[in-house]
Amino acid sequence: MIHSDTEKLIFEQGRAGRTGIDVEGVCLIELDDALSPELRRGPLAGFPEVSEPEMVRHYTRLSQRNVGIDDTFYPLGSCTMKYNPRINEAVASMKGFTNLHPAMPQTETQNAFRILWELEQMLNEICGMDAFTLNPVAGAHGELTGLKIIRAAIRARGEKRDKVLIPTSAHGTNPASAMLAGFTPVNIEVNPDGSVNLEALEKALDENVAAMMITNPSTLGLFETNIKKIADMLHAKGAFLYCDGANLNALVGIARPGDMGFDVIQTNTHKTFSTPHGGGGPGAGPVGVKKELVPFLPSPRIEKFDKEKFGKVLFVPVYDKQSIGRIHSYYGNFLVLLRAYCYLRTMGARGLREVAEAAVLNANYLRVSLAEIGYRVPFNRMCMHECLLTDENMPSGITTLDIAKRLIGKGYHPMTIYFPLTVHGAMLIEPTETETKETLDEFIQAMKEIAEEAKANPNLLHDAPHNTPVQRVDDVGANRPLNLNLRWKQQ
Amino acid sequence: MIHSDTEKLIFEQGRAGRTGIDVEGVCLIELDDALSPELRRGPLAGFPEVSEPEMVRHYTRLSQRNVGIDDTFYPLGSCTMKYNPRINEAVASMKGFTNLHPAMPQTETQNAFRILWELEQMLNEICGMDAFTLNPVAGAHGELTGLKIIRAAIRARGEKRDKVLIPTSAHGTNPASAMLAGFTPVNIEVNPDGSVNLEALEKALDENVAAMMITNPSTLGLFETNIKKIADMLHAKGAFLYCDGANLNALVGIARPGDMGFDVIQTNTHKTFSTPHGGGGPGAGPVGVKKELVPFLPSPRIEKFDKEKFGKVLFVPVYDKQSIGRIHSYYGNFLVLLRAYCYLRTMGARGLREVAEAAVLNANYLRVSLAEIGYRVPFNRMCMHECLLTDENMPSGITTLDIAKRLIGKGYHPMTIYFPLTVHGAMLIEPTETETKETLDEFIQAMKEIAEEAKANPNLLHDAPHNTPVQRVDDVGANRPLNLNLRWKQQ
Amino acid sequence: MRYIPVTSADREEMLKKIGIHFIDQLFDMPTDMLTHLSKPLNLPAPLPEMEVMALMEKFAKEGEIAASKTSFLGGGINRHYLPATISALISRGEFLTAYTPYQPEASQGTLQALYEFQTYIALLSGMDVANASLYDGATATAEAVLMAKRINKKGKTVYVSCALHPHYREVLRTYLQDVDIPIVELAFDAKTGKTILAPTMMNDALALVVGYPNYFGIIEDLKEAREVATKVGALLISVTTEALSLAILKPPGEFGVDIFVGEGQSFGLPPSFGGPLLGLIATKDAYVRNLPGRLIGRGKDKNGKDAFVIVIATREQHIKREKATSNICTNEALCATIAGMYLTAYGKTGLANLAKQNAVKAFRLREKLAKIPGVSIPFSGATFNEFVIRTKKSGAQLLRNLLAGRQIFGGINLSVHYHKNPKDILVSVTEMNTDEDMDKFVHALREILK
Amino acid sequence: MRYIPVTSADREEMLKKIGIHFIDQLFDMPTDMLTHLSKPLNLPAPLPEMEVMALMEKFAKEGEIAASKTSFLGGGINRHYLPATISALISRGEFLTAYTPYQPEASQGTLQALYEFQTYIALLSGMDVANASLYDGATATAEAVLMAKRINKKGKTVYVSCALHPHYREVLRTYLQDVDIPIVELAFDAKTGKTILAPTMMNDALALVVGYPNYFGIIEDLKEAREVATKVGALLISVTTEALSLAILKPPGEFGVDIFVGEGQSFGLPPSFGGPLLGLIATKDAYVRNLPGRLIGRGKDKNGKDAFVIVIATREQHIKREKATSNICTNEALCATIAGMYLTAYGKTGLANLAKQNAVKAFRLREKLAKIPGVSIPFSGATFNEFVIRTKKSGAQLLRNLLAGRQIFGGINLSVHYHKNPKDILVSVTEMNTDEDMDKFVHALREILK
Ligand SMILES: Cc1ncc(COP(=O)(O)O)c(C=O)c1O
Ligand SMILES: Cc1ncc(COP(=O)(O)O)c(C=O)c1O
Repeated sequence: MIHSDTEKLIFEQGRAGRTGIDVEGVCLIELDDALSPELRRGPLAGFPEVSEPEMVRHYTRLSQRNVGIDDTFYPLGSCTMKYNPRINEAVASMKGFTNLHPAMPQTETQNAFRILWELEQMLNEICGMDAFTLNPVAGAHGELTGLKIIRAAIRARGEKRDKVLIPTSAHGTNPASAMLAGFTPVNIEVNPDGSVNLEALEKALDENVAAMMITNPSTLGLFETNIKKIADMLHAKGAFLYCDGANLNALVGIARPGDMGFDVIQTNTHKTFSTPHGGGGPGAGPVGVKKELVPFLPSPRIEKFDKEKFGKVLFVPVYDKQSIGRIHSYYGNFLVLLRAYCYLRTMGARGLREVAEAAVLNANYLRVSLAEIGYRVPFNRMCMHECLLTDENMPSGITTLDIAKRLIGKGYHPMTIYFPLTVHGAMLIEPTETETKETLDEFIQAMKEIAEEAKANPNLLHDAPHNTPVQRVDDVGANRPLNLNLRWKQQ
Repeated sequence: MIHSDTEKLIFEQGRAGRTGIDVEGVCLIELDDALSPELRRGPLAGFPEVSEPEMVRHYTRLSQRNVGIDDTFYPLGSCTMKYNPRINEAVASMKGFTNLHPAMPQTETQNAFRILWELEQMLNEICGMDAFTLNPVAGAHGELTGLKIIRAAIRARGEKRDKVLIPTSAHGTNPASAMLAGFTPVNIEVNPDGSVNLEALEKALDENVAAMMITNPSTLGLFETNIKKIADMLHAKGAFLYCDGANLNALVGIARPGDMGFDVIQTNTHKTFSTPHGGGGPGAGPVGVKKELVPFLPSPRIEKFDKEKFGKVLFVPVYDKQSIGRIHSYYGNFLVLLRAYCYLRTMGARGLREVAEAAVLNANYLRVSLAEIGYRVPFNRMCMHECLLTDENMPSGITTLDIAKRLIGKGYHPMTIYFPLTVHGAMLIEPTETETKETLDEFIQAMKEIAEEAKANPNLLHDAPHNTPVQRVDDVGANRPLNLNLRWKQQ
Repeated sequence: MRYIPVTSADREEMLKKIGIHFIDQLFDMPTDMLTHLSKPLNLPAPLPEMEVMALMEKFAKEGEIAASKTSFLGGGINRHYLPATISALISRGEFLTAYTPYQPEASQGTLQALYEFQTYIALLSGMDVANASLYDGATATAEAVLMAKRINKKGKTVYVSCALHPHYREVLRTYLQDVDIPIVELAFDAKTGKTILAPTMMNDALALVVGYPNYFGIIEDLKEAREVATKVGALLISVTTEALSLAILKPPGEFGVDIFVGEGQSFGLPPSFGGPLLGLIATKDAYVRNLPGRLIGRGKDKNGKDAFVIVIATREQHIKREKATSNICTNEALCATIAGMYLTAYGKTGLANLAKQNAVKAFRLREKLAKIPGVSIPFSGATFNEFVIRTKKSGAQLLRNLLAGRQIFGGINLSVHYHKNPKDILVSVTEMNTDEDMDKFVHALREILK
Repeated sequence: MRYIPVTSADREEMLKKIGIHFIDQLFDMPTDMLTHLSKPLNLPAPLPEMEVMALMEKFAKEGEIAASKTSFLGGGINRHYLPATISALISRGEFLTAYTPYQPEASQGTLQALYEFQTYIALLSGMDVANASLYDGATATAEAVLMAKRINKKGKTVYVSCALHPHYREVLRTYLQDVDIPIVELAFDAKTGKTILAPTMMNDALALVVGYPNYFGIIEDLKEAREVATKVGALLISVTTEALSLAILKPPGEFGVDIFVGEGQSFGLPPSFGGPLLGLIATKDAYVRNLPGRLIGRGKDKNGKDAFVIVIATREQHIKREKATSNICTNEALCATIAGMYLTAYGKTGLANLAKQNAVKAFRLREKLAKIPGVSIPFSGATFNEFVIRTKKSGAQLLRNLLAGRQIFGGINLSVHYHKNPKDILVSVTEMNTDEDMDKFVHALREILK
């Protein structure tokens, strides 16, 4: 509903003397004994003093200034904004999971280990890999982990390769992760359709190459047709092939990266496996590897010890000597992994296949329909789970940004814009499998209206959105050094 | 956020073949054995076929077309729209309560009975009564129960009184309940300030009067100063004094209806005791009585049997021979009562007193402030938990309805309007204790703007609200017999 | 206090504005009534949230243990699975913390949800129109009889099946006690478990009330009931305590029932120790103005856009006062919204399949139990998901045995309300009962009766 | 499938529009890769929701039992009460199902919540500016060292307190393994439990990393650390694993710490078997462009109205790629939002009181335990809500005894990471521990050590 159009910062609300959740004070003399005054700080200056009703209203109103998948179509490319099942949320809030402390003796938390172990087996099967670590907590974290594993394997071989090849169309996390892992990222030119340019690869490929990172389907939403050839080329040189599995939704139940020659893959549970995106996280980025790389997986890993030997099945976290070591405080984002587990138990093999089929069907339906109404679809072939448009056919002055902002005004969350960087004015649209044809048709209609408005009334687009809590935000201004305001400060 | 401006009926959504929550089909031959085809219906014609994402989006969007206390000030008079604590919701969703079946043997549900019993004791203390039944599920249900109790008591005396006196300012449920209980309601004129006209009462009071129902504080938000005198007058004639306790929020911890001479009271948990209003229910309407009336309370009641006699404390539902009988399928709205119980355990005596103090403080602050900016406050005395305005000072043509609708446009839920019926153009404003002074000040400011708009731009009010999912609704039109549309029908 | 934002500074400023000095001056009432200073309330000391939570978790333990046992309890409170979507959606503050949608522009969400609920109930019951909820099935039955009285001015006595839920009959008795509508209870047939309809005895009938299915789980013959009611000039009221049965049985409307009432708890409400529940009522178009309670209509806003709004409020107490069709005001709106969500979540095929599964499971268990020596099925009438078994032991004893050693709630002891049938137990089977549950029950019963 | 709305009719219509006949034609890839037909995945059969729920409830039982035991476990995962408001608010779909707020006009809720979070962390840590979250305390520590390297081009080696959380040191080792930043661990003083700072040995220092409090619960001397760091030209990084301590201890910023990092799990996240957690990082204004991760700024919309928006994204991978300050993209935004809610729910006095209560409770238990024959407090340094006890038994044995007979999780066995201290146990006391819990612990320990 309609609210006064700004919601004050919580620091500008409340009044001295108001209290939220009640905590009894302590005896000051005892406190001085417990913790000497010279170690203690003064009052929490700047902290708000609000009652519980104020707190609830504040966050309710903030939420109302947001959109999510729950309330609208959110075709953010490369992000797989699929429906987040509520049973997974219910399970992830069960006290028997949330209250597990990682320092409890292993005998007390066998079921938690079992769930992790079973999830690993399922991911192995889905991706065609030999083992998974569940510890990385995001896709990029998984990339780093995967590259560290490759580095360890190369080190174990006694080699010293320090280049990682990355197509220019790759997601920014790829080169950033390569740097973080101590590699030198080398850009590999792509063909206009985003596929790896084999000649460029040929040229760059030498004994110093540790690995190549490939997103498949690519960030342009197209399958990398030459993937096996690329794998062979790399393997022939003793390099590894890394799969950025952010786009796995196009493949689940249909094809397996492991079968294509990939040696390492990171998956994004918050994309493929329906865990919520939470306004930017938490996620999870399990990493799968082929046999050769298993010893280097991060610690701890969960192993299953069999009945025969131990009288009963036992799940135990183990620490391998060759492991790259720990990459997270504990076992990764357990509650996120728990949701992914529920999802896979719900879907089964057939359900996953339906996911990929419907995701790709929806994307191609949009591709053809949007091309029909005049948007430029640069590649005239089947796309995978997402389709790419550009603003090239738009009247001059109308940009991808205008289209995105106008979509907001029409009640949608826009697609991903200006990514991949290799395509000028890119609009990457990923509908996912959980949207109805009716929704797609309405969206096509909205895009059609926008195309018409672009001609008839371009300012409507430049000014968009109009009916949001705030209108077009001036991010250039916000970034000017003198304007930079990263926190509230007490006056 | 902003959405396409209508949300289709669920019956207009979906498509044949979509499924929601999955249930396996059955073997038809076995089904025929289990239930003969001639007893069975055909398919559920008209039922929607939607997937889970569609269902979630539909109800999310519907919710976004509503306002509640959580998102805005909701000063609906006579309704005590106070903050609904979330801990109470958490408790009311504990499986150990929600999964209790009322047919479980009593030994298995002792804690549920204990909670009900303890709640009864607390209500006795708060209201100054001797016993309570928790079985009524709403205020009006409580009224009916209270009147039935009075009837039973009168019957037990061997008398046959059939009149119930009701001030004209009473809530509509009072005369309706009196009718339902088999009484003849008799209107008693009130003074302009809503207080009972003692002469009118004197005149109406005879041996045929079973009871008088009084709302105290009255529906005009004023304390019935003569209450003890009225009680004496009634008692002298052998009649009972019934308290409509809907306005108890003004009194908790400050004064007790039982001490004022009331023989029966119904309370509204969804008002005074913070249980949520749920878009119109469920509530609970516990009824308290003085000793003389205890035997007539509805069945079952929860009794505590003591350790001494039974080895351990035992709570048992009992059925009194003189009881008016059952008024609800089981024990009333248990989960609502549970919330009220948590609230009382949270507040304690001092907290309740603060409730009344703050509720009355807020109401008087609004009364004085709104009078200052030109609204007519018909009674120049302290009000209780709510204050009453009228539209008399408004420019001609501007009505209470216009003001209410304009408030909606300004992001508020309006006050109660045109109630009580005895005051022309009434606006009954109940801020409750859980609102901040800042909110009240903003509301006063909004009312001030409205008063100015009423002069400068009356159409702004007539047309209001402007920014809601639907604008001024034509309820006259909707009620025309030919338009009457009470359900969706398949075309 | 965390729920009350008034600080002492606020208080000072506000008192000043009001023109007084002390809080007590606010209370414009005889001072002898201001008992808070002399006699502060004697209540348990306030607890911080953490302690309330701990206390309530402790209290809830008992119920968790009880609820973890194998259960065949039904009898008007039905055990069904609650889809996880519902609690996520219904807890949204915009639904939870709103009140009666008197202001349609600010309440389209509640209004549309209730309009959809009315539609669902009309579709399920086969009636023309349903209201937006009553308190529960029992009070809905009483309201239906009062409604029948408004319609059928000639009729006098209400004839109520003795096989109707005993609590419903008790509530009906309470409601009718002082309003001059005599109740006559109709016996049931000891062989079939169906109500005995004897039109010759019923010529002063105002209305005829039968369960569908009745308390024994038996599917009453509404065709016959309709014929008899018509013959004696009575309105026919059917009462459904297990709303899921509507998804599989011929709808009451198909038989020409005049008023359908029921308990909607099966649609998304947990057993909740018996409340909140959800009273259903539906009727023919002709009787719509006699309906008690709230009705939501689909109309237009000033721009001609579809809008939902409360209609024919001229039946309601806040307009018609003593002439209203009922005194109901606060009803079970949130429960009705939940029911709408539940029915949407299951949808056309899901709900039908669920009902079928219930019927088949109950049938299987009934067959298995019937084979146990010492167990018989006393009534031959068809059933949905509840049925009566008769054993050689007293019902009370048998249930104690099942619970004590085997952690099974075997059903409801019918002898509490039907003294002549001391060995009868009402067994309910839903989708919540696994095959193992049923085998356990069969096994236990076989042992106990050995 | 209930999550996939595509019906066969939908499929036909869409295939037609696309201009193909079969679903498989969609998959524009070498057919030998389409393994779904030849080798369908071997996964457990799909379960209906009701069965998933039943399965997970069964799995959760074990954890419920464990969690119902008396616990003194801490060590970086802290047990605190979660206000009931939080789960109600954070589960709102608008927060839960949104993603990175790249489109500010559609994301003001997430953006403002994160801006408030940044402010809270800045206020608590006493630093100028905080980011919008990192993965966890351990990776935040590693990111801080990498950040220090960007700032302090001259320094070479990072000196890390051996009393820093062992897992954090392990993660740091993993992160730094291939990036040419040697790690030297600094020993701790066996008497005080504080890190031994020997500036003479540290002249190649890039940064100095100490816990505050450290893993033994000891409050390190940040004043001294600052002096030493300044002397050797190193940046000072302080690491707080129990964020609640910030509400009572002098803030790191007051000591001139350059980079504050920490674990924010205490602010509204349950232990969750160790994740999701909440990495905190804050620094001085001068270093803001070296921060890893997301930053939300307060700017204006085109009408000059306040608006929140992601700023200095030029540090981030999606703009700067290999030159980014970090590879982080998806972070812990929802956890940061929760932390904001938690800090708001407690507020200025509530949070301070909570921290005080923790300190006092821990102090009381420490005093009581110290009196038990056979128990000593090995470190003299001041503590907040965690402390080490040393007994005459091996830590492992003692913890086993406490758990087996008495259902107590007595703490963390330090010998796993500190082999030289095989009899040390790390005990954590929070508001969740009642006086009875503590008495039970004291009593049990007395008995075991008898
Ligand atoms: C193609 C691709 N790779 C990697 C990532 C990084 O994943 P995360 O955000 O989970 O770190 C993303 C995220 O959007 C992505 O789209
Ligand atoms: C004064 C008064 N009395 C009685 C009632 C009826 O209570 P309920 O709606 O709970 O039936 C109300 C409800 O608004 C009321 O305001």
